[in-house]
Amino acid sequence: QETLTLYTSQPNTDAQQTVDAFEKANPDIDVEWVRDGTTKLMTKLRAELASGVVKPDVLLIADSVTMESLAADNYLYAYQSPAREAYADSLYHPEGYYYGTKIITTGIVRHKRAPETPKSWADLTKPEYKGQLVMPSPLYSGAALIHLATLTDAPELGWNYYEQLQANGAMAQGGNGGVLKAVTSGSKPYGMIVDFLAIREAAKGSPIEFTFPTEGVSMVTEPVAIMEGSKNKAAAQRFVDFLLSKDGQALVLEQGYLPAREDAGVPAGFPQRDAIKLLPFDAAGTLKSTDENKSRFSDIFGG
Amino acid sequence: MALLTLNQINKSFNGQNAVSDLNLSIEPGAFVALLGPSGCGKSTTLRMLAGFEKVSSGSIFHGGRCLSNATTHVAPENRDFGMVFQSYALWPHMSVMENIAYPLTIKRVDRATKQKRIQEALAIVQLEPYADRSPAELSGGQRQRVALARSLVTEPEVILLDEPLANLDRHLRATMEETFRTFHKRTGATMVYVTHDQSEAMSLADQIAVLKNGQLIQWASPQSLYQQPRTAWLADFIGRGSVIRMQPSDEVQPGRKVEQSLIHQQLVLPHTPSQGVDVLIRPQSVCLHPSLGISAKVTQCIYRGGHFDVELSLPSSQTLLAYHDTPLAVGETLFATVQEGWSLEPDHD
Amino acid sequence: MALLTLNQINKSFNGQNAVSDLNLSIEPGAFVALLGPSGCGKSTTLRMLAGFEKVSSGSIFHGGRCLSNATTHVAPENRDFGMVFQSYALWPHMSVMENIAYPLTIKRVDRATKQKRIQEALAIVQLEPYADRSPAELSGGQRQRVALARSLVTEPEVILLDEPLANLDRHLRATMEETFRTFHKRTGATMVYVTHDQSEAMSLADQIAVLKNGQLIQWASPQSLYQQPRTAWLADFIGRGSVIRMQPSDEVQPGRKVEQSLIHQQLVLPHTPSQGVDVLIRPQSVCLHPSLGISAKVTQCIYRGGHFDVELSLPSSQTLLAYHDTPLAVGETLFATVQEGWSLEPDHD
Amino acid sequence: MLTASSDNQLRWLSITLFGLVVALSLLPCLRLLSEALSHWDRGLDAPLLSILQNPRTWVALQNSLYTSGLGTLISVVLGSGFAFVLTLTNIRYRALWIFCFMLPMMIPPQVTALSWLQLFGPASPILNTLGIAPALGSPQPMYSAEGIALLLGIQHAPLVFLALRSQLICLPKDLIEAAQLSGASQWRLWIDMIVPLSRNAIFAGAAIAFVSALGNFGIPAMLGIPAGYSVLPTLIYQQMAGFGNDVLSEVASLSMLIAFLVLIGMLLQQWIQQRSSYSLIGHSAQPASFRLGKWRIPTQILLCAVLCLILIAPLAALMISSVVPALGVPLTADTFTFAAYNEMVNNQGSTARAFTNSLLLASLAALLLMIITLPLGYRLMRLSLKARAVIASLIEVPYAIPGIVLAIAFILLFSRPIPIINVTLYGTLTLIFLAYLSCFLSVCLKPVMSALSQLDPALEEAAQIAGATPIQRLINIVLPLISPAVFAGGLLVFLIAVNELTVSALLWSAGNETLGVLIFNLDESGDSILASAISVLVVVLVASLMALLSLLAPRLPKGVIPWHC
Ligand SMILES: Nc1ncnc2c1ncn2[C@@H]1O[C@H](COP(=O)(O)OP(=O)(O)OP(=O)(O)O)[C@@H](O)[C@H]1O
Ligand SMILES: Nc1ncnc2c1ncn2[C@@H]1O[C@H](COP(=O)(O)OP(=O)(O)OP(=O)(O)O)[C@@H](O)[C@H]1O
Ligand SMILES: [Mg+2]
Ligand SMILES: [Mg+2]
Repeated sequence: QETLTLYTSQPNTDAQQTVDAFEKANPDIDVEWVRDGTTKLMTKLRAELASGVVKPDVLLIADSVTMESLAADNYLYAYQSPAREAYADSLYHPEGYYYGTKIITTGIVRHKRAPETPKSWADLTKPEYKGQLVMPSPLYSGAALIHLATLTDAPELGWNYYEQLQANGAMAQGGNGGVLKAVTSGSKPYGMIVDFLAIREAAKGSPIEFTFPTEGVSMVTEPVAIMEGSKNKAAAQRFVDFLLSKDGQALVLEQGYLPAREDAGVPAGFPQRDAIKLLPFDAAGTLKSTDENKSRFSDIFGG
Repeated sequence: MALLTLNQINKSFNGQNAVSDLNLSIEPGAFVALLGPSGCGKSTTLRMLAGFEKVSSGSIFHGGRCLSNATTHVAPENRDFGMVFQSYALWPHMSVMENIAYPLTIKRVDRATKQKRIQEALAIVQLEPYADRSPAELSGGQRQRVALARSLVTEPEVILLDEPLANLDRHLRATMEETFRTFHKRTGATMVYVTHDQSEAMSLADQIAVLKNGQLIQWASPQSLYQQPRTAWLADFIGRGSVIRMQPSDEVQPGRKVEQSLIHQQLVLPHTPSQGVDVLIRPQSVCLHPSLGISAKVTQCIYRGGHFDVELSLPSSQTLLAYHDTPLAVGETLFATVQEGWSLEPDHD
Repeated sequence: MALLTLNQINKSFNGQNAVSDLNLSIEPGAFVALLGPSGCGKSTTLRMLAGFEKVSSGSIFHGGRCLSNATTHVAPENRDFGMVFQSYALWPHMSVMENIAYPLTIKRVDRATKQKRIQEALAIVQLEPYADRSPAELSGGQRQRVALARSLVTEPEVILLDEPLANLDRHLRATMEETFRTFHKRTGATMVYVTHDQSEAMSLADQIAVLKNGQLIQWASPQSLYQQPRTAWLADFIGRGSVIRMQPSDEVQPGRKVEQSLIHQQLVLPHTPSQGVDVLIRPQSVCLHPSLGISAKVTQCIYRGGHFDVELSLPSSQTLLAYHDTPLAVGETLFATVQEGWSLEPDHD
Repeated sequence: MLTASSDNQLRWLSITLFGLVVALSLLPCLRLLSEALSHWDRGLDAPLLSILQNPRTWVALQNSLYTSGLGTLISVVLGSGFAFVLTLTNIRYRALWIFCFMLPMMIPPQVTALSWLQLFGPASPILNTLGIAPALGSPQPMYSAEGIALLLGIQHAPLVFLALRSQLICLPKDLIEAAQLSGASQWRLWIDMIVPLSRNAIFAGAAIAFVSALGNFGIPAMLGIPAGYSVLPTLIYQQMAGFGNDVLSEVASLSMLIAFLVLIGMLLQQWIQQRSSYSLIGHSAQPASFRLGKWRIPTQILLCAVLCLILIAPLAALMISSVVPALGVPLTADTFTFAAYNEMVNNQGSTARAFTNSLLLASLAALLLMIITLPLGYRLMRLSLKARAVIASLIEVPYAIPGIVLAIAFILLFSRPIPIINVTLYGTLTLIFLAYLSCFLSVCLKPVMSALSQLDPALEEAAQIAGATPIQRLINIVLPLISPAVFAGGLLVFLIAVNELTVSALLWSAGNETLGVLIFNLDESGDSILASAISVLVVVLVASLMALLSLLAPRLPKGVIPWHC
C-alpha cells in the first residue's frame, strides 16, 4: 500500500469526496490529506521547506499565481500529463508544472430583497450602491488579489474602477465566507464573491442570487501540482491524471463547480459555458506585480 | 457624649455561645476594661460594639440611638468609633505614615492639621523614624504601636482597644498607659479596653467587666474587684491569694468582710470544715512574724523579682500565700497573722 | 545536645543595623530569655537562629556544626529546631488538629504515637474542644496556644519562642510557664525565649540576655540582673526603683554594692552632686517608718492591685520609690531607711 | 545527609523547570529571531529592515497598542467589576452568575461580533420590529478601532475575572474592617483598600488581557479589515497572504516586534509591581464580605443586562443559525431543522475526533500546566527581582505572538526528527500539545505568581521549621493556600485551548484536527451552519463539563471551583 500526501485548500467535504473517488479508482494508494485556506497552507509549506522537509507529494490549491511562485523557486516537478490535450492552453503551465482542474469565477451576488439588480461591474459604482457593497480584501485573500489584478488589467475597468468603488463606500471583508454571511444576513445587500459559494447556498434556499457581470469575470483554476521533492512521483502522477480524467472532472461537476475540461458540461445554476466571459489573466505577470498591487490597494482602501 | 448600653446581648457562632446575656452600661467618658481569660468573649463583645458582628439577640444603644438589635444594624463606618485590632490589621500597601493618615483623609481633615496630628501620633508611639517604612518591615511591637496611633489620631468619641499593649515591653507599656490616661483626660472619649492582664486593667480602668465563658462575672471598680471579688475563680483571676474554708455564720457569709479574730479562730483548729464558706485572703493581709500569730510552716519560697512568694502550711492543713522580702528556708516554722478576709460566693460552672 | 554559640553577629536591613556585634553562648539544655524593648532585635536574633535570616556578618555554631556564617547557611528545615512565631503563622487551610499534627507527619511519626502526642499537646494548651476548628474561628489567645502546641509537639532539641504568651491571661500564662518548665526538665531541650516582659523572663530563664537597639547590654542570671544591673537604663527596664546620684569614692564605684550608711549620708545632704555615680535603690530596700530614718514627703501614691506605689521627695530633692500596703496621703511627711544600693555604669547611647 | 538530599531536590527541581521553560518558551522565540535576522547579507533589503522601514508597520503597531490598551481597560473594568461583585458581596445566585461569566470565552469572538452586527444592523429582528433599524448599508460603528477594543475587552474579561477572584477570596476581613471603622464609605473602601490590596491580581489579569489582545487575530480581522484598520496580527496575515518567498522572515520580524512590545510591557509591569510589593500578614482572618442592601436588585439587573449582551445574544444567534437550512433563511416553524446537527453527528469521523482531540489536548495542557506552574512560580519567587522579571517576561512572549507564528516556529523546529532520540513529532498531536504548553504557560503562571507574591512568608517558614523539605512545603502548605489561583490558571488554559484555532491550524494533520480547526474550516468553506452547530455543541459540552466539576468541589479546598460557593 502506497501513501500519497495531499495539501489542498478545497472545502472539507469536497476534499473528502475527491480523495474517496481517487482511492476507489486506485485501491493500492492511500491518500493522507491536509486541508486549510491557501494562505495558511502555503505558510505551512514554506515553513516546512525552510527546514528542509517536503511533506506533501501533491498540491491542490486555489490559484495559479501561487503555483507560479513555487515553480519559480524550483519547488515543483514538471510532469507532462497525457490528459492535457483536452484542456485549453491557458489552463496549464506549458512545462507541466501545474494543471488547472476547475474554473472558479468571481462575480456579483445580491440579496433577493435588494432594490437593484446589478448586471455589470460598472453598475457597482453607481450612487444606488453607495455603501451597499462588500468584497473580499486582496490584502488577505489570494483569490481576491487575482481578481484585483484581472480587473485592473482590463482596459475598461483599471485602477480607476477600484478608486470609484472606494468612493462609493465599498467595504472589504477578510474572505469570501465573510462576504457570503454579510449578504445572506442582509447587512450588505451586494457583494463580490466566487460563483460556487453563492450558487450552492442559493440552491439550499438562501435568499441570494449570483450574476456573471457582462464585462467578464476573473477566474482561479484550482491547479494541481507535484512537489519536486516528492518521494512518490508515480502515485502523484496518477493523482494528477485522475483529476484531469473524465471521471475526475465529472466529480468536479457533481460538486457544483465549473470543470476545467471543456467537454464536461456545466453544473446546475450556471449559465452555458460560452455565456461566461473570462477576462484574460497572466499568472506570471500577476506574480511580479503582487506587491505593487497590494500597496496600491491599501493606499486606496487603507489597512 | 452618650451612654453606651448593652442589653441582654447574646452572640453565638455555629450554635455555640461566645457571649451570653451580657448587660453593661458604660458611662460617657468612662474608661472601661473587659477582662477575662483567653477565649472568654472579649474580642467578640468589642466587635459587636464596633458593628462587625451582629448580635444574635439583645440590643446595643449609644445614647438614644440603637446601634444593633434583632432588626437594626448601624454599619461600622457610621458609628464613628476608633479601634485597635488584636491582629493590628495594618494595611500592607500603605506606609506607617499613610496608615495613620488614612482615617484623617477620610474625615477630610485639612492638610496642616493632618500633618500635625500625624506627627503627634507618631511621637506618642515613639515611631517618628519609622514613618516611611512598610508594616512588613516592622517588629511585632512596632506594628502594634502603629495600630494604636491609627486609632487615636481622629480622636473619636468611643475608642475600642483589643489588647493594644500585648506585645510591648513593660516600659513602653507604662508610657502607653500614661498616654491613654492623658488622652482620655484630654478628649473625654469613652474607652473600652480589652485585656487579659489584670494589672493593666486595674491601673487603667474606672470600671472593669470580668468575663468568663461569655458570661459577666462581675462589673465593678478595680479596688472592689480586688478586695471584694464575687467568686473564688474571680479572686484567683484578679490577684494572688489563698482561699480558706470557714464555718458559715452570721458574720461569715458571701459578700461580707471577715474579721481577723474569726479567721484566726478558724485557722488554729486542727481540721477544715468539709462544707462551708470560702474566704479569700490576699497575701498583703498576711504578716509574718518570728513569734506572733498562728504557727505556720514554709513549704515553698520562690523569688519574684523584688520579693519572695512564701507558701505556708497551717495547722488546719490549709495553705496560705504570703509575701516576704528575704528568702525563707523551706521547712522553717514561723508565725503569721491574717488582717482580714472576704467571703466568696460558690462558683457555678 | 550541643552548645549554641553566636559570634559577633551583625544583621542589617537596608543598611540599618537591627543587631550589632552580638556574642552569646547558650549552654545545651539552658533556658535562655532574650529580653528588650520593642524593636530591639529580639525577633531578628531568633530568626537568625532559626535560619530565616542570613547573618550579615559573624557566625552561629551548634556544637561543632556551623549553622550560619558569611559563606554557609544551613536551611531552617535542616536545623531541627522548633519555633513559635510572633504572628503565630497558623496554616489557615488546616484545622487546629492538623496544624499540630503536621510536624509529626513530616517526621513520619507512626500513627499511634502521633495521636498520643497530639492529644497531649492539645491538653497542655487546653484546647481539646477546639481540635476541629479552623484557625479563623479562634480567639487571639487560642491561636497563640495552637502555635505553641505545634512547636512543642515534636520535642525538638532547640526550641525558639517568640513572645509565645503575649496574648494570654495571667492565669493561663502561669500554667504555660509551668508547662515550659516541666517540658524543659523532661526533654532537656535548649529553649530560647523572646519576651518583652521582664517578670516572665525572670521567672522562666536561667540566663537572660538584655538587648537594646540591637546591642547586648547584659547577659546574666535573673537575680543578678535585678540586683546588679549594669546600667541605669537596664535597672529601670528590669524592675522598678529609683536612681540617686552619689559622690564617687572607693566604695561607691560602678559595679559595687553600696552600704546603707553611705546612702543615708548622701541623702540627708541638702544638695545632689552635679556629677557623680548613679546608685540604684530598689523599692524593696526602702522601708517606711513613722519616726525612724531620713525624713521624706509623699508626692504620689498609686494603687497597684495589692500594694501602693509611694513616691517620696527627699531633703536632697532626689526622689525615692517605695511600696506600702496602705494608702498614704500626698503631702504627708514620714521617715525612710534605705537598706542597700547598687552603683551603675553610665549609659552610652 | 538530610542537607544534601533536600538541596538536591531543590537543584533538581530548578534545573528541570528552567530547562522546561527554555524548551517551551525560549526555543521557539529564538528560532523566530534567527528567522527574522536571516538574509542580513541583503543590507537594507533584509526582511527585518524592510519591515521596519515600511510605514504601515508603524501604523499597525500604533493601532495594536491602541486597541489592546483600550481593550485591556475594558476587560479590567468588566472583569474586576464582576469579580468584586461576585466574590465580595452577598449577591444572590452567585454560583450561577460566575458560571455564566465563564462561558463567553467559549464563544468564538467572530460569532459575538456578528451577532452584534446583526443585532444592531439593518437586518436586526429586534430593531426592525421596533422600526428603528438603520437603513440598509448604513455605516456600522462596530467597524472601528473602538469596536475592536470593545470586543477584545469582552472576550478577555473572564481572564481578569478569574485572576482577580482567586485573590479576592483570601482578602483578610480585618483590613477592610479597620477601614470601615475609620469611616470609609463603601466607595472609598474599594478605591483605598480593595483595589490596592488586590492590585497584584489586577495587574496580572490586565497583563494576560493585554497580551491576549495584542496577539488576537480574529476580532481585528472581523472588524478591522472592513474599516481598513490594520493591527500587527492582521498585518502578519497580510504578509502571509502574498506570494513572496520572504514570507517567513517578514512574519517572524513582525512577531519579534510584538515580542519586543510584550517584553517592554511586562518589564514595566513587573517594575511597577515590585516597587510596591507587599505580602499579607497572618491570613488567619475570615474573608471579607459586603452587604449590597438596597443595591442588590439593581446590581442583579445590571449583571443580567451585561450577560445578555455578551452571552445570551451571541449564543442565541449561534443557536438560530444552526437550525436553519441555509444562511439568511429566516427561522420559522417551517424552516426549523436539525439537519446540521444530524450531519455533524452522522459525519462522526472528524467531529468525534475533533471533540476527543480538543478535549484531550485542553485538559491535559491545563492539568500539566497546573502542575508545572506551581513549582515554577515558587522557584521564580525565590530569584532576584531582576531575574524574575526577565524570565516572567520571556514566558509571556509565546502567548503574545499570534498563534500562527508560534506554529511556524514549531514547524521550523520540529518538522525534522529530533536529533539524538530520532523521533519525529511533526504531524502528531504531541506537537500541538507542546505548542499549547508553550503558548499557555504564561496564562497559567500569572494568577499563580500573583497569589504567591501575597502569601505571608511566615506560613511557609512555620513549615520549614517543622522540617518540611521544599517539595513537602510546596505540596502541603503553598499548594492548598494558592490552589484557587492554580485552578483558575488551569481553567483559563482549558477554556482558551478547547476552542484554540490558530496554533493548531498549521500543526494539524489528518486525524489530528481540533475543534477550532474543524469549525474554522467549515466556516471558511461556506458551511457556516455546520460550524454554528458544532459551536453550540462545544458550548453545551464545556458547560456540562464545568457543571460536572462542581461535583468534585466538596473534596477540593475552598474557592477552587470558582462557581461553587
Ligand atoms: N524585614 C525588615 N526590613 C527592615 N527592617 C526590619 C525588618 N524586620 C525588622 N526590622 C527592623 O529591625 C529592628 C528589630 O526588629 P525585631 O523584629 O527583631 O524587633 P523585636 O525585638 O522582635 O521587637 P518586638 O518586641 O516589637 O517584636 C526593628 O527596628 C525593625 O523595624
Ligand atoms: N468566627 C468565629 N467562628 C467560630 N467561633 C468563634 C469565632 N470567633 C470567635 N469564636 C469563638 O468564640 C469564643 C470567644 O472568642 P473571642 O475572640 O471573643 O475571645 P477573646 O476573649 O477575645 O480571647 P483572646 O483573649 O484569646 O483573644 C472563643 O471560644 C472563640 O473560639
Ligand atoms: Mg481576643
Ligand atoms: Mg518581635
